[in-house]
Formats: sequence, structure tokens, C-alpha cells
Amino acid sequence: MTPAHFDGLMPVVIFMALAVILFTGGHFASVLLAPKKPSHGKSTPYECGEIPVGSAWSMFNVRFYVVGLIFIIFDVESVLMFPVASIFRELNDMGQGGYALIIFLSFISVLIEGIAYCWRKGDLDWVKSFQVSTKNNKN
Amino acid sequence: MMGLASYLLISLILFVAGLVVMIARKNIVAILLGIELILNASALNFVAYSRYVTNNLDGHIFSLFIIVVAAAEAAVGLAIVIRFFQIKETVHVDEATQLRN
Amino acid sequence: MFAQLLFAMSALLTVGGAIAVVVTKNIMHSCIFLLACLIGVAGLYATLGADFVAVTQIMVYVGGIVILMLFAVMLTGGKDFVSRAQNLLGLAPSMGNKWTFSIAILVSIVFLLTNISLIGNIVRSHAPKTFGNDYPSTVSQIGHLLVKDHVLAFELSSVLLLGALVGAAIIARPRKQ
Amino acid sequence: MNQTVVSYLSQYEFYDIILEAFGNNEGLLAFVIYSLFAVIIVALCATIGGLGTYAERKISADIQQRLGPNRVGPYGILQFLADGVKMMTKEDVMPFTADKMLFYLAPCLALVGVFATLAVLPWSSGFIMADMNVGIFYLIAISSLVGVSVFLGGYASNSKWSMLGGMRGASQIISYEIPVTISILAIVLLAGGMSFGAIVGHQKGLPTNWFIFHNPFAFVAFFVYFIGALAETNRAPFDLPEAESELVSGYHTEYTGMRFGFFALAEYIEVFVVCGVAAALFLGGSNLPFDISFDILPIQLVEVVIFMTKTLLLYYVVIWIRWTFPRLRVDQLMSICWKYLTPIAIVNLCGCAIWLVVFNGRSFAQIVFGGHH
Repeated sequence: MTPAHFDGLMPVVIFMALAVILFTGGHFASVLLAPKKPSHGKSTPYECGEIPVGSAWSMFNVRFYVVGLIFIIFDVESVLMFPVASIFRELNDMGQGGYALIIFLSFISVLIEGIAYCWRKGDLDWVKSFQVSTKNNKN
Repeated sequence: MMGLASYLLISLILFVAGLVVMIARKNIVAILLGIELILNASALNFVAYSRYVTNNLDGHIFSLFIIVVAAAEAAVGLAIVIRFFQIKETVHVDEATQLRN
Repeated sequence: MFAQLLFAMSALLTVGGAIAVVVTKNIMHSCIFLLACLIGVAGLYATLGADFVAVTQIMVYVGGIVILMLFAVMLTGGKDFVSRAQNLLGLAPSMGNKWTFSIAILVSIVFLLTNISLIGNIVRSHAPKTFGNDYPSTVSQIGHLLVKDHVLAFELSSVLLLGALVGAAIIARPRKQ
Repeated sequence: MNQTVVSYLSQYEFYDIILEAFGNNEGLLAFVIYSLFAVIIVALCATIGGLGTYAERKISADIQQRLGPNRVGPYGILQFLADGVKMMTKEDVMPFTADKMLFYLAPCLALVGVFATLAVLPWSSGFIMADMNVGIFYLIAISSLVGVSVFLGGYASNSKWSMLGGMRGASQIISYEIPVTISILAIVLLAGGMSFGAIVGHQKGLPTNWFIFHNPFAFVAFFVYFIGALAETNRAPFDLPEAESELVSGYHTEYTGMRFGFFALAEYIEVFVVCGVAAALFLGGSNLPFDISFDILPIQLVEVVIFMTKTLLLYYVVIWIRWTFPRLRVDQLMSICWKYLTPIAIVNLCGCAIWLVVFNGRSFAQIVFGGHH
């Protein structure tokens, strides 16, 4: 009941555990060694000497989300391309290179359409919203 | 310990947790979290069945596409949430009473 | 031994994360517990020998969906949004009273028992089959399945993702007021 | 699972003797060997990370014609130890508005994400910790934890500078993951497998067999990968999330003492890891320059040295770039990623696929100088 397969995954767990151990160890050491003199001024968020107004957890511009959106679509497409890419050479050696190439390129062409659409609509421009707001100001 | 039943039990817990989140929460983002949990429960079931029952990889393909669809669903769902917030200034699900705008 | 350990840790992470998602009120913390839960599910996939699905889970969920959700939480006012409804133990999400809850519990128990007996039948009918401890590489097999048996789903998924991209970009795009 | 440290060592006789001592419990012995090597690698990487800060200051001083650190130890080489001690004895300050749980969690996540990538780095043909079949894919996936930790570090501090830096950092890291992933996809295509063992094993022999010289598209893919990796690790000229002249210090503005140290350590080790991946994927990895094959232990050490040499040369280039180029603007950053690197990477991928089919998998050098496949 000990498949040797899983022993190969051991390093992953060991490294993660080492990271946690190192983190807690370093934290513990700093608790032991570091001075503890808390004061109100010290634990105020740093804003170059100004007294902070309001919380930083406020609303952000929606372009961050649009970037994340384009990212996740490309991410998922690359996930689907990985297994096909890893057998591409094998298929080519089996004489099915043309078939694999057609499948692969048609998959990528849809990907290219997505990026072309976002490019044309200006979702890839970071400063677009500024231009919109200046137009409004002129009006 | 590692049998089909334990995987099904875990996926049952995931499903119930997702369902409870969907029912009890009023924040739309939290409801999307619940949907992710439910989708994960079903994907886990597919892989567990493909290991213990059918012993081929069709279950893996299924859960792969579940993950793909989950990503698309999250992208569109969160976009709707953000648009909803821009209009209504809230993410409370009871405020979503209109189909247009 | 290690397999059991991996399974136990993953299961603990999954179940604990799922329960924490339910009971936490702070939506930001919920997202992080969801992250833990999803990593646990990836570990469970690994114990099932589904290495490619496990890594896909980490790649899409941890790298993509959770970050997207964190962004969305920030874009919708952060954690300042506090649910007006009470949480699970308060039982006040305006969804019924004692009677409806007790009926719901009864129905769910019946449903659960039915499901358990169904699953038990499946397990029993397949019980003697053990597929041994061979865990072949799933990557090349999944690749072959994707370009042969499931090629239509493979191609259509790219179209689905294109549709999701275009639709979500139209919805979320900042527009002139 | 292919070759690992344990399966490599098990071909020697002393392995059997040790196995006897462990009561023939292979799992336990594997655990001990893995733990031993993991501790060695982590110690090595922590030292490299520490020396990285020293090298950074020394090389920048060299470029700017200064002396740099020169007080602690000969040529100031023990500076990083002094820095470490200083960090440990610094007071731990947390803003009272902070989200305590996430504030503790963020550096830990960064550390976990970076350390987990060390498990698949191919140090040599024998000394590879986990040669998973999904190796490079796993590395890309698990290192995206760093993006989450950057966002969380910015969020949990509840300071405006941190929040801005965290948002910027997360969106930059995820954006540049796309060209990096697609460039790696081109190499997976050429190697016909995702495991590091297969990829490195494919580049044996003369440097003309390295994937960077396989075809013109792969040559471009290397530069796309390298630029993207610089941005993914928040290195200059892409260090906008921590731009000190506009955001104070970005997402770790509020972090002090040991927790700041862990963020810095994770960042330096991540630079080392991406350089190692570049060396393994494009520059032949740990292969000896000529097709020498003695399968004895000292050769493994030579291979480790070769791998480290390539990696550290790339590390030097990273530091060199930092002190040479000015920082980009945010809009330039995004347009470089989405309008230049990503289309170029997609063209590279298509080009590699077509090259593979048209020339039947032969590399550029094999076509020009002849030779067999």
C-alpha cells in the first residue's frame, strides 16, 4: 500500500514544510531577540509623515480586473495546450504531424482572435480611462 | 483509508459547504465562491470514479473541462458583479431585482 | 505510508478550508480559505494519480480564479461590505422558519441515505477490482485523448473561452457615464 | 516519475547497505535522503539569496564606480550575515489597522511558493529532487502563489502605498506570466515532454543542440522568456510594485524585521530559480559541453557546477540590467507585455510547431551541417 509513485512527490511536501518551518523559526527568533516597545505612532500606516485619512481598502480602477480577465483566459488556454504540445513531437514521429499542426494552429488562432479583439477595443491600453475622463472634463 | 468512499465523503462535504455558502451568504462574490466549491466537488468525484471505477482517463478529461468552464464562469460572473456594483453601489444579492441596466 | 500522509493532509486542508469558507464572515478571509481548500483538492488529485489535473487545478485556481476574486473584492468595496443577514448559526437569512428547516433536514437525510445506498451499490459492484499500484503518466494519455477522442471539445473550449473573454470584457469595461 | 536522487543513488552498492540499516523500509530511507538534500538545497539557496544582496550592492557599486560594502569580513562578503542578524533583532511593527492573519500569512505564502519550485530544478542528471512528468508546468503553477502573496502583503498592510504596490504587483505578475508560459510551451513542443529530465536530456552534446539554437523562433523565445521572468520577479526595470520613488517600497512598505527579510529572501531565490529554469530550458542545463558519459559520482558534481555556472551568469546579467536601464512607466509596462511580448511569443509558438513539422524535428544546425535526427 505504499506506491512508489507517491514517494516522488515527497520533495514537494518537504520543501513546503521547510518553508513553513523556516518562517515560524525566524519569527520565533525575532520574537526572542527583538525589542518590544509598541507605540501608537509606530504602528500607524506609513504615509510619509502625514496622518492617514481613511482606510486603504477602497475601490480600485476596473482596468485591474480587465487585465486579470484577459490573463485568466490565456492561462486556461495555455493549460489546454500543454498536453497537446508535449505529444506534438510524438505525433509528428508517428506521421500525424499535419493533423496535429492543424488542430494546434486552429486552437491558437482563436486565442489570437481574443487578443486582437481586446487590442482593437483598447482593453490593452492602460491609460484609456484617463482619456475618457479628460473628454468628459472638456464637455 | 484511501478508498473511493473517503473521496466521495470529502466531495460531499465540499458540495454541502458550497451549498450552504450559496444559501446563507448575501454577498455575490461569496456566492461565486460557493459555486467554485460545488464545481470542485464534482470534479473530484469525476477523478475518483475514473481511478476506482472505470480506470480510464475520461474522468480526467471531464474534470479538466470542468476547471476550464469554472474559469470562464468566474470571469463572466465577477464581471457581472463589478458592473452591478458600479450601478447599485452594493454587492448585496437582494438588491439585484432588475434584468435590465 | 507517505501516500496516506499526503491524503490525510490534503483531506484536512480541503475539509478545513471548506468549513472555514462557510463560517468566516470576512470575504477576504473566505477567499484565502478557498485557496487552501483548492490546494487541498489538488493534493487529493495527486493521491489519485491525476498529476496533470492536480497541477491544472493549482494553475487555474491559485494563479487565476483566486486572484481574480481578490481583485473583484477590492473593486467592490473591499471587506467593508458586511452582510446584513446573520450567519449560519443565527439562522436568519430570511429563508424560512423552524418548520421549513426541519423539513429541509428531513429531506436532505432521505436524499443522503438514497445517495449512500446508490454509491454503495456502485462500490460493491466494483469492489473486487483493484487496479494495482501503477500510476502511469497521465500527460501523454490526456494529450492523445484531447487530439483524438475529445478533439471537438478541445476546439470548442477555445471558442467558449473566447466568448467568455469578449462577454466579460464588454460587461466590465469602464464606460463613459 | 523518472530519475530522482533516490533512484540515482539506488544503483550504487552503499544504498543497499544503508537500506539494511533502515530495516528495508524504502519509504523511510527515501524520506531521509530527500530531507537531507532538501535541507542542503535550502541552505544553498538561502546563501545564494544572501550573497545575491551582497552581489547586487557590490556590482552596482562597481557599475557606479563606488566601493560598496567593505567593512564586514574580507571585501565585505559577510555583509549578508550582518543584515540577517540586523533583521532578526529589529522590532516587529504591525500597523494597527492591518489584517493580522493575512499580514502573517503573506510572507509565508511567498516562501512556500518559491521553495516548492526548488523541488523540480534539475541540478544535474542524477541530483534532481522530483522529476515529475508535469515538471515545468508544476513550476509555473506553484510559483503563482507568489502573486497571491504580493497582493495579500499589499492588502493586509492597509496602507495606501502597500495597497497600490500590491495591486500593481499582482497585475504585473499575472500579465507577464502569459508570455513566459507561451515561451515555455514552445520548448515543451520541441522537447516533447514537460519533465525537466526529458527537456535537459534532449539537449545533450554540443552547444548547437541547446534549444536556444534549435531554430530562430526558439532563439527569440529565450529573450521573451527572460524579459518576462524579469518582470515576474519584480526586478528592475520592471520593479514598479516596489518603486521607491513613487510607492515608498510597494507591497512591503509596512513589513519590518524578519517578515521583510522573508519577502526579500523569497524574491532573491525566485530570481535564482527563474535563471535556473532559463539555463535548463534554453541553455542546455547541466549537460557537459561534449557528449562525455561516465556515470560516476564526481561527474554529477561537475554537472552541478556547470548548471550553477550558467545560472549564476544569468543572475549576473539580471543584476547588470537592473543598474543599466531606467524604470518603465505603468502604461509602458502593460503595452510591452500585451502588445509586444505576448504576440511575439504566440508567433514563436506557431513558428516552432511549423518548424517541427516541416523539418521533421531537426534543429537549425542539423539542417545546415547535416547530421542525423
